[in-house]
Amino acid sequence: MPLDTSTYSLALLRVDGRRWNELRRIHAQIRTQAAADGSSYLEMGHTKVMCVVTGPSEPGPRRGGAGGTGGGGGVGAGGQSKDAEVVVNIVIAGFSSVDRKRRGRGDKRTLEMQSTLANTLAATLHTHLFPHSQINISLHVLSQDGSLLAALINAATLACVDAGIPMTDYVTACTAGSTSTYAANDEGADPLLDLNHQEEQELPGLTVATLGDSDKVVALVCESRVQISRLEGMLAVGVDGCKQVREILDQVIKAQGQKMILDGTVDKGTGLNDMDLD
Amino acid sequence: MPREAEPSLNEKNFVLQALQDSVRLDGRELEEYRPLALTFGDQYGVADVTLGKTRVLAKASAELTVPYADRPLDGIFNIATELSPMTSPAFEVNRPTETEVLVSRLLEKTVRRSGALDTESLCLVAGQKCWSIRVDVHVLSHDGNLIDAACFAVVAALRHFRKPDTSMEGGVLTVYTPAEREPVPLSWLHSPFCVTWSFFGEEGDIALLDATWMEEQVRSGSCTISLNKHGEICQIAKLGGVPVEAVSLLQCTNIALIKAKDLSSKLDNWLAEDAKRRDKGGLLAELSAENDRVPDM
Amino acid sequence: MTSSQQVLLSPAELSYLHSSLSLTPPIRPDGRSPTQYRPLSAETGILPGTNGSARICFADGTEAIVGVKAEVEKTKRKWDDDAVYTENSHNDDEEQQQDGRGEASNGNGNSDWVELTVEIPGYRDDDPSTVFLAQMLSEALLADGGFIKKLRINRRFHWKLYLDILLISPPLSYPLPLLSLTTHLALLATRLPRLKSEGDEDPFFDDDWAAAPYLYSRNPTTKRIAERPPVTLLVMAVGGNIIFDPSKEELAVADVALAVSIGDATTSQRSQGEDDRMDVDSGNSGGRNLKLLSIRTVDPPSRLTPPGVANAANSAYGHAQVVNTGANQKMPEARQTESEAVEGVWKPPRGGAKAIVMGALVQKVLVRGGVADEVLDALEGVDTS
Amino acid sequence: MADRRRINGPPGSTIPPVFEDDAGQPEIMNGKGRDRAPNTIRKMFLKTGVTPSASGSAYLEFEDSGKSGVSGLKLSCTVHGPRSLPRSSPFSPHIVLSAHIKYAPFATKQRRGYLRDPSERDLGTHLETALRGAIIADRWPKSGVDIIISIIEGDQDRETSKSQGDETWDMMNALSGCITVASAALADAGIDCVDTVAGGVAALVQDAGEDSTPRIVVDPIPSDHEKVLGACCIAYLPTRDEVTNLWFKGDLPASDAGLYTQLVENGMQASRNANRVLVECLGEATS
Repeated sequence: MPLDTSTYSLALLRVDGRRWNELRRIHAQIRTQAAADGSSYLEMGHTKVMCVVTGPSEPGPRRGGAGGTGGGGGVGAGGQSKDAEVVVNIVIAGFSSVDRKRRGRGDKRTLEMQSTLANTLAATLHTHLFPHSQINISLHVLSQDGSLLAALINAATLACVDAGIPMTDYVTACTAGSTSTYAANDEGADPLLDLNHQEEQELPGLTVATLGDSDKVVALVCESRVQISRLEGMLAVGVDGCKQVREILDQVIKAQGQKMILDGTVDKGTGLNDMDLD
Repeated sequence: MPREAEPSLNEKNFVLQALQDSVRLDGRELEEYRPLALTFGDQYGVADVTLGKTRVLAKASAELTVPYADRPLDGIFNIATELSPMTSPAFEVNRPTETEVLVSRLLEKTVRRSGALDTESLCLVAGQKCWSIRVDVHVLSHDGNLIDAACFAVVAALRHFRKPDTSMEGGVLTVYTPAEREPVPLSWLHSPFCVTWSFFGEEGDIALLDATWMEEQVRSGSCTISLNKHGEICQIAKLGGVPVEAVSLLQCTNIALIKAKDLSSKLDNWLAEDAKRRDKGGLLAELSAENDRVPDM
Repeated sequence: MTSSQQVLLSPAELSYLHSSLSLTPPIRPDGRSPTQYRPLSAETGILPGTNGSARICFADGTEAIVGVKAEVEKTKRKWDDDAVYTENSHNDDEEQQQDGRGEASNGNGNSDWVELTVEIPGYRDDDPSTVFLAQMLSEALLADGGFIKKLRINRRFHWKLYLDILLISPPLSYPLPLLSLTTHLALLATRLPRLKSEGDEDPFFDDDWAAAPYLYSRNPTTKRIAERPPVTLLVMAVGGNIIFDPSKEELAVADVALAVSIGDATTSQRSQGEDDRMDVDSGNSGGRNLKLLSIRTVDPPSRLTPPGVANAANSAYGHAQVVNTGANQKMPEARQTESEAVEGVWKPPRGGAKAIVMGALVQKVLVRGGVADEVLDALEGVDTS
Repeated sequence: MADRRRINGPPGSTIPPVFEDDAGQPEIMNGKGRDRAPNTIRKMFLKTGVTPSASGSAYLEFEDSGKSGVSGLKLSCTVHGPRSLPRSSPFSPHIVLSAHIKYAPFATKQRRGYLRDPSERDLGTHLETALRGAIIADRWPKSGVDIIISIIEGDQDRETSKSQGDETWDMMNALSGCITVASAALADAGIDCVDTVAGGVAALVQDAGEDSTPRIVVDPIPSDHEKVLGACCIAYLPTRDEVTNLWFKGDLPASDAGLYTQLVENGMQASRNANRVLVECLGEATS
């Protein structure tokens, strides 16, 4: 079913009623899971993911080998390395999409996402502080509606913060697209922020992940055909979107921290003095 | 699982320090490719690509099958990548390593998803008969920049490939042998090429093209951009790694376009040369010779 | 890796745990009574994109999510029926007969109407332990012949039910009880669109989700669920004690562990047959009429624990094995029997379990007003509408 | 992952051969297919040392019932080990047992693939549980043993239509055979066990319609009976009087506890019978 973009130029509203530079509702929680070292739950529109971080811990026995999801997306040399190994495991639930589609353990798209996440996080986490250890990040996709990779990156960032793993800065991600398909080579195409599933299917788009407040791009994934001239616009919108996401995630973390201090879960120690408590 | 030997600390530092001064071990400029060579096999659809010491062989083949139930009007197009232990002891048979998965995903996105091959043209009888085109990529020698070489080989093999001609008469499908009818080329829409940037240093401020295996082992990030000569991006993959300024990524894309155009014209030349070579003494030549004789009679 | 990952407990710790669990009454590390389940919090209907879903968090932090999705699928005709239907010339008698036969074999040939997958983080989906869990859970569902019958739409179509069971947390304990309870709730919350077509025509459904009936129908007046999906309980024996819902550490000293699946044989079920046998029980009301659906022996990790060394045999302790050295080489048997006798030295269990012990375990699960009843009662308290 | 290494059959489904009904068919429908007494198992043939290259091996065959098109159960088991674990695996104070059960592609009516499917993996887990109780595992630290069983013929009746024979019940028979044959092969390999473990199956069957009283039979052939209400497979150590693996499936009312106990008793009886053959066979091999 082709996406009807004809009305966009008239009202400048997208299928779900957003403007070009509007994010969908982002709802996030951290510390959702008592048994894990770090955990998070993130919704970007109807895309819902959960993340559980275990570690840094002693690397367990190698299960499954490199091919399986068990050890998928490992970065670093595990036990022998002087950096911690980041192992990412993504489970896309069968019920997450409208039509049930089962992804086997050898699904290359999932493996690629695992590898992307592992590499993205390994560049940001201070893995050199935990030699000979392993950081296990397992992500569950409960519902998909576009921008999956971006949601996974954001959820993983939150969970890593919750787990207290030192990192350079937030890695935040979002998607950007461009109105009208690649076939129509019109110059007036507008960039769009945060694509939903329908837009992702029909319009060219990219996922961009940036580090903190900077313009530095950690990951950039574009899987559709697009004119080179439109890249700049899309990238600019994407990077800007990442900054908005960072603000939201930052608030989530701070709110949780405040709550923990008020609840008395943690003492308002010396390190926490500079935190705003009002 | 056997592991590839890592370069020593000294080697790493040496390479990195040289790169700080924009010097590469093999004396190339940062944005210079190693010598690229392409040979076609005797058969149609075999392309052997050498890029420096990296060598990739791609072979395209076609067979008749039943289309997938959910896509009755499309033919089947697959790219199979195999990194055998011949290439490196780190690769094991039938156990895809991460490299293999990433290479095959990149090829898939670059060639298949970008619609380089018109899969609808492969369908013969809707829902019943279609061509299944399969490209097998074999890496014969791995000295870095596997992706660019493999992508070039796949595109070359597919553009060189000829599938048997068919005809449809009154519901009867006939497939002709090469002797009966000259095989026909695939319906090819555009030729995408991969250009891989490697980034070095903590800040990722040194960027170079066509990294060797040694350079790949010390790099801190990479970005593969696929483009065709019309200036269309087919795919960008910077899967993590060192953070790079957005502006320099845009610059990289622009330079990649120049390289892709360069690769594209090289491939066009080679294909034209091969076609010329095959014409001599081929079926067409025979036909034309007969034509020549006609006036004499 | 068989039933849970390796437990990192020393032989001394194992021995201590074993003896404290063997006391009467047993002392469990987390202070529960032997029949007590871990406290849990549950919710259903968390995923709007599914036909039914549930999430359960156990107090030890383990968490699972189950989503149920249903699709309409064409029923594969059996070869003999096919021959008749394609001819389309059969008279009613024949049809009647075919129907009867089709119904009778319903419970058999249609086990592929349900597809159940289990995802345990860190384990491949073809890992033996994952496969074992999935098979165990689907076995219990399928053993209850009534379940498959619910999926029938008409003679040509049926529902294909996909159950995706996700363990969210790392597998801290053997996840079987958690997954089973979550699946139970998800199935209770599952609704299928209301059928609007009639007979054997291509089915079409009511778009109104509010009108969709539950897979496990409710009594319209009392809102009570007449029939319930099966539940699998994990129960183990240590010494003379029977312990329910063991934690990973407790399982590591188990003599025998069983997974027992039970169903709730209800009034509706009873009316369909087997009246004579059931009538005896219906006299004493209260409690449920449970039925036994499946039992599997769970390989307890205790067999893989490292053995302790008795002081007498420990050369480092000063008791040089003067007596034993010679004998040990020739007769390893001697050393084995010797170490068996020492108290307080952990020795992994060897051999199997007496059939009486297993019988007692099963009996304890099935006893009227026992743990199974309690669990089912507790699950009934969860709002699944 | 698709099986890329072998040439598999053509895509699309194939229909298993269906033969004309013969005289045997009505008998089955009447539920009088079973001609043995309820408490006797089929005759079986067991031989150890059939594969010279393996540390231990055994072959087991169940007598087929003489009806045409009905195959018996034929199993071949090889044991490799005890041998040292691969260097990458962690220390183990016990022998590491791994059991592989694979149906030959032609063993059942429905063709099996070359890769193990979940039901075969599940059987492997059951077998591991059954054997782990029998092996004296701490005699062999830091070593591993692989038990590989091929089911050459899967004990299925080719004449019944696909819908009638329920594979889930067949798996119980297959498992009991696997346990017996693996036990013989382990003994042949000289791996210390507390006792020989043998498998036995008992089932609660209904022969004459819905209302008939169910009876318990051992070593059932599902196609002989109209309906199987429940069955259990038991791995039993006779001298220790212990059960190492119990697998029950069915639909039994909990109120009738006797039924369950009887099933288990019968299963143990079947296992004792099988064990006699096992012991005799091992005795022959050593003499």
